[in-house]
Amino acid sequence: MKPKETAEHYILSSSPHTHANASVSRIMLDVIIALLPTTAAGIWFFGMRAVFVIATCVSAALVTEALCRMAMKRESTVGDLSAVLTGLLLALNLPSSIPLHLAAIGSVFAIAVAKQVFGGLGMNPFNPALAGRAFMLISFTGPMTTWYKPCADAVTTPTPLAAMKPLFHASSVSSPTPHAAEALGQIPSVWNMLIGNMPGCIGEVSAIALATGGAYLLWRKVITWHIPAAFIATAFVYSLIAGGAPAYAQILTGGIMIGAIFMATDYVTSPITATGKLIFGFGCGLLCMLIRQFGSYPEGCSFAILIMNALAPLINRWTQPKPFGAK
Amino acid sequence: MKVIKSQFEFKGGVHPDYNKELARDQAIENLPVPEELAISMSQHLGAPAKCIVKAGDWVERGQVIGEKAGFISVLVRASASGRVKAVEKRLGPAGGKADCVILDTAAERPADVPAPSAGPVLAPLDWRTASKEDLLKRVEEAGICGMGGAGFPTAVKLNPPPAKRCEYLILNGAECEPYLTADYRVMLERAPRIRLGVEIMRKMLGGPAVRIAIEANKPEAILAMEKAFADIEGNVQIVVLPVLYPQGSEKHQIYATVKRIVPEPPALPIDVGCVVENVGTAAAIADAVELGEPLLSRVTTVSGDAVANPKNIQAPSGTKYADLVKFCGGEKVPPAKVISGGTMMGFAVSTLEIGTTKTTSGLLLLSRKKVFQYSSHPCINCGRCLRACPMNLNPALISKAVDANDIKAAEDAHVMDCIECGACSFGCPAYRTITQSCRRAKNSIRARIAAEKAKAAAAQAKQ
Amino acid sequence: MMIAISVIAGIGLVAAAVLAAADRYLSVKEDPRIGMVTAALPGANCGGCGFPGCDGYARALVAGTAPNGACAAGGEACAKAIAKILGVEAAATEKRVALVKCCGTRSEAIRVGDYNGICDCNVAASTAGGDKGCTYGCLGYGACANVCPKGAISIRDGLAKVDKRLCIGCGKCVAVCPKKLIELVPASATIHVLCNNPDKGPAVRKVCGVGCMGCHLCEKNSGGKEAGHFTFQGFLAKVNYENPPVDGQIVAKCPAKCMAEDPHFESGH
Amino acid sequence: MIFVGAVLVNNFVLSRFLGCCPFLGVSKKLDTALGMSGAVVFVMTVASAVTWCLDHWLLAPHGLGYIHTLAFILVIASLVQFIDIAMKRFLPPLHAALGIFLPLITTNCAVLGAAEINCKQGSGFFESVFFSFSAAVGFGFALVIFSGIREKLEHADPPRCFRGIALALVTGGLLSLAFMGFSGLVKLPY
Repeated sequence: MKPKETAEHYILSSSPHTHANASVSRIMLDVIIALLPTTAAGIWFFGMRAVFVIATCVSAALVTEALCRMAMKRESTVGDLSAVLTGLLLALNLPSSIPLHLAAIGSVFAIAVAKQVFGGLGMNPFNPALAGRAFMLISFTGPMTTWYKPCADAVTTPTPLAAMKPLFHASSVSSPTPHAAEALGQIPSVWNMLIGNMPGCIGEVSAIALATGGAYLLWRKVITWHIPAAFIATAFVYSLIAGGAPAYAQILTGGIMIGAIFMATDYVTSPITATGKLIFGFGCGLLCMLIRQFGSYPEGCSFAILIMNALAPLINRWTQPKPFGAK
Repeated sequence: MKVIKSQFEFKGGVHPDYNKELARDQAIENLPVPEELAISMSQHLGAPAKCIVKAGDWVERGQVIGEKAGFISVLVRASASGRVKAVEKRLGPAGGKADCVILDTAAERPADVPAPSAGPVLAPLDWRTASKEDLLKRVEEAGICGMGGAGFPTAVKLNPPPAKRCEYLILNGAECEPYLTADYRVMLERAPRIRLGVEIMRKMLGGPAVRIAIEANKPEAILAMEKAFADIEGNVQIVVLPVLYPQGSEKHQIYATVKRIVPEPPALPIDVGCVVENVGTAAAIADAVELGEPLLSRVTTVSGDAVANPKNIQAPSGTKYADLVKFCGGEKVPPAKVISGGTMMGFAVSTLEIGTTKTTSGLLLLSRKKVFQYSSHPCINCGRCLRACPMNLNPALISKAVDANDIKAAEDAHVMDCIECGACSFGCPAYRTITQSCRRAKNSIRARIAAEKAKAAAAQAKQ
Repeated sequence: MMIAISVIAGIGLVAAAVLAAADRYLSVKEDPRIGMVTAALPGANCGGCGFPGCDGYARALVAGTAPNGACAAGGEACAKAIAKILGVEAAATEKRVALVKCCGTRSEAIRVGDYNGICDCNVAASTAGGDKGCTYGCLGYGACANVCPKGAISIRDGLAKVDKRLCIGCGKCVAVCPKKLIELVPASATIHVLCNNPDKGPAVRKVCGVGCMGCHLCEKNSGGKEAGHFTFQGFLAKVNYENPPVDGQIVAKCPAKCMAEDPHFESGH
Repeated sequence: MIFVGAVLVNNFVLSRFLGCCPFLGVSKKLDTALGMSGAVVFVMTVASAVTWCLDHWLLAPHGLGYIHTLAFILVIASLVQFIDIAMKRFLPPLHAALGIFLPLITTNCAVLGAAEINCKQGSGFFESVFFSFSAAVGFGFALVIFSGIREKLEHADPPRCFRGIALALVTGGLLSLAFMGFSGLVKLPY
């Protein structure tokens, strides 16, 4: 008794009926492309260990993502590349000496606890890769702070940051005490800091590679300048005022570059408004330097960003744009 | 008369694919009156006209078949002679139902009805000697409403309250919607009519300065208007706007031309001394006054990659979409989506049996490969919608609030300021239905306000 | 030891005396119903209602700014007690339940478009009138189910169905439906016309296999016009719920198959 | 220094895990969280002043230190009730803003915790009051941040088993993880 339907239906949807053809996976792909120089630099300086760490993190992230979605009986989101990106970012924030099973645990924590528990991409209040890293730093402090010298296997060394920390409290840099002079001697040359020939996490050493990636993201309009600029500028001005190691060394060592360009700009966990982004970047820079100067950890970048992640909803709320024409 | 470049770019906006080349160079063609017309009583913004004919009646071309039903309303005339087949409620493109007169134009003229004399429907007026009231009355009885898309009754707009003075008459020739070229063709082919319309409107508004706003991607239209307005007196300028969607939005055009900002609703452009009229409306006013020809037909662009020969067609109101498509040589490929209007703000329709109205600026037939699918993926907070929003809202927040059924949060985020231009959804990488969410929030807020009003009125009646 | 006990007791006494005095001399008179409602609430101060504690919720209830029934801990009994205090259910009338007047399931009623957008009837209806061929019929996007405070409505096979036992007749679904096809009917009525399309028979048939054609057979079979069990709007039969039909025979005899005996869907609660 | 230490480093909720009940209970909306924070700051400051006096003038001189927990509970509970009544009478607007949160604080362990810590440290009157005030501000700070996140999570779509309080606990854990970064920022005896 059913009436006959016409074979072809038109699609009914609300306007607009045209699209810029942007997509989430394309954005993620862009960030991964932007990370390629950094990854390459990391592999160049830390060798096959870096390759293993990256491979472990990425594959663990992918498997966890797939399993979580299956357990939740939801559509698989492996294709949107966000899990690959989380795995990659986590790997780049680990020392090359990290035991692989710890890297995998960090990756699983990042995806399962910091992301999928909240419902997946777009819902997580904290940057998954950073949450994974902070979790590892607190749980496995030893392996997380063992650094290998670049281009040399299994020679442990302190990072420039650890060396620079006491400088904050040295009386004067121009006429250094013997202790401070020794610390100053451990700061790599500017050239080595730029290309990344210094101890540190796989992805945080090469400032040139990171800046190249940042330029690509800006060109592709994936990120805006607000967060990286505010972050780096705040950290720079802070170290100028606080003294200690040269300000450029504070910027070029440790996680500030990768943090400002790749971690703090994570869409989901940073404010959406331009003003909010500036405040966010400022907060990140300030907290990062405070922890570097006074905290018990040598590096504060991850924690600074995580804390600002927590504040992002409030910043968003208090920086709502004013409508065109509103008083 | 000067041609100047707009110095004031509004914040936000997007650059969709314009696809205007499909129909840009097609001269306006007249469509022979089709055999059946479906003339809606709701062709404009405001209360639908009250239908005053019934099935079986014979109506003449130009005869009033729908009376004005309120202050914000417009009368409807028959766009051709014929016999009324039926008066029934039909769906319009926007989804609402309205009375529709189904006219059989092929019916034979009854023996007892003499053919009308071959004169104009209304007596021509000399606009130079006619009073302002006469001119307003003419605009009203010619059934003219804004032809840009919203369809606001023109007679109401041209008659601002005495306390408010009109300083600028802005002629909207931006046509920022993709695909559409109707206004462009009118500017090229009917520039003298537009000029006449402008002069009439100027008289009605007490001689304001005139700004003609055209987007920079229509150099020929700018030339044509420059030529037509070459010897006009007074403060008249052509303002060349940067190519940016939604440049045709009233508020943004006012900002781009005279740098005035219309406050939040319920403020209107007249509150900042501006009146914005579409170029097509200006031509229609010239026809109504000088020729005595009411608004019975309009230029509609039929375009899209599924149409055999895209065209700009002068078609009587009530022409069914199917007849327009037939006139363009039919479908090239089966369309996946049919849109009444442009791709940014038009309405998708489910059938070609709908009749055109005074506001149908375009009919687009898109093949599957031009159509994208919305999804319900979560927002990743990328902020593209925020940067694209010309009203400087936070569409991401509104859309998330509506998803969570939190209309109050959407209202706090100023959703009522949304102009539904679609810029937010256009760039959303998660393909979210942001514009639709805004619409949903606006509709529920309006419904709530109406319910509260009704409640208050009932309470008052009780007392 | 004795000192300790006496000190604690002393502190307790002093505190009690101060509080008693404060209560006596400083307390403010307020709506006595607040106290009654607070007493009716479980006092768990769980915050589940969205208010800071039971007292806050009670105040909001008395002020009329909060909906009754938001207390999950107290449940229905609590809601009833509060309603009694607030005098909401003063007028005792026959229980009315919502009825969705459409039976055009996906297999019976045609679709005219592929809707792609927000899953909500009001939004779908404003997109070219919705994707259902019958412009009077249930779109099945669940606007009613979403507003139902008791979860009594579910969408089955593209149609909204009401669980008669859960429905409290609040009428929220009636207000929200864009097609205005939900009606509150007496819970005791058993025979219903499940169609909302007043168009002529052939027009209805074009879009739906189970639409009312206005053939008046139901009226004839239930004792004719004089019996007054049905009224007609256009070509649509409507049950006169002041005087509902009782004979189940007429349902089977409806040629359009748009009638049903007790169509309320029963969920397996 | 006390202030920074109590607000960031040894945050009552996030590193001492005191006052978790209102932290989870009243953090659904930012407005209520702000109200609660205000109330806690007020009560904790006043309560620490009263308990300090009690401890120093009544309990300690009589060698009754071992019953101070009991005494504090009693005093704090009655104090809060008294403030509630008095405020309703004399400061109705403030009561409208804070009053509804006051009963919730009656048995808040954070208030008692602050008094206990002061007692154990043997710090002076002003130091005690200021420490309590800072600790309360830290509590409010955490509460406000947390409510901001939870408002955002209202729009999230977590798996069924994690909805509501479970997700709030996970979020609280992650927030606490982030606050670990402050450790060592200020070297305090507390």
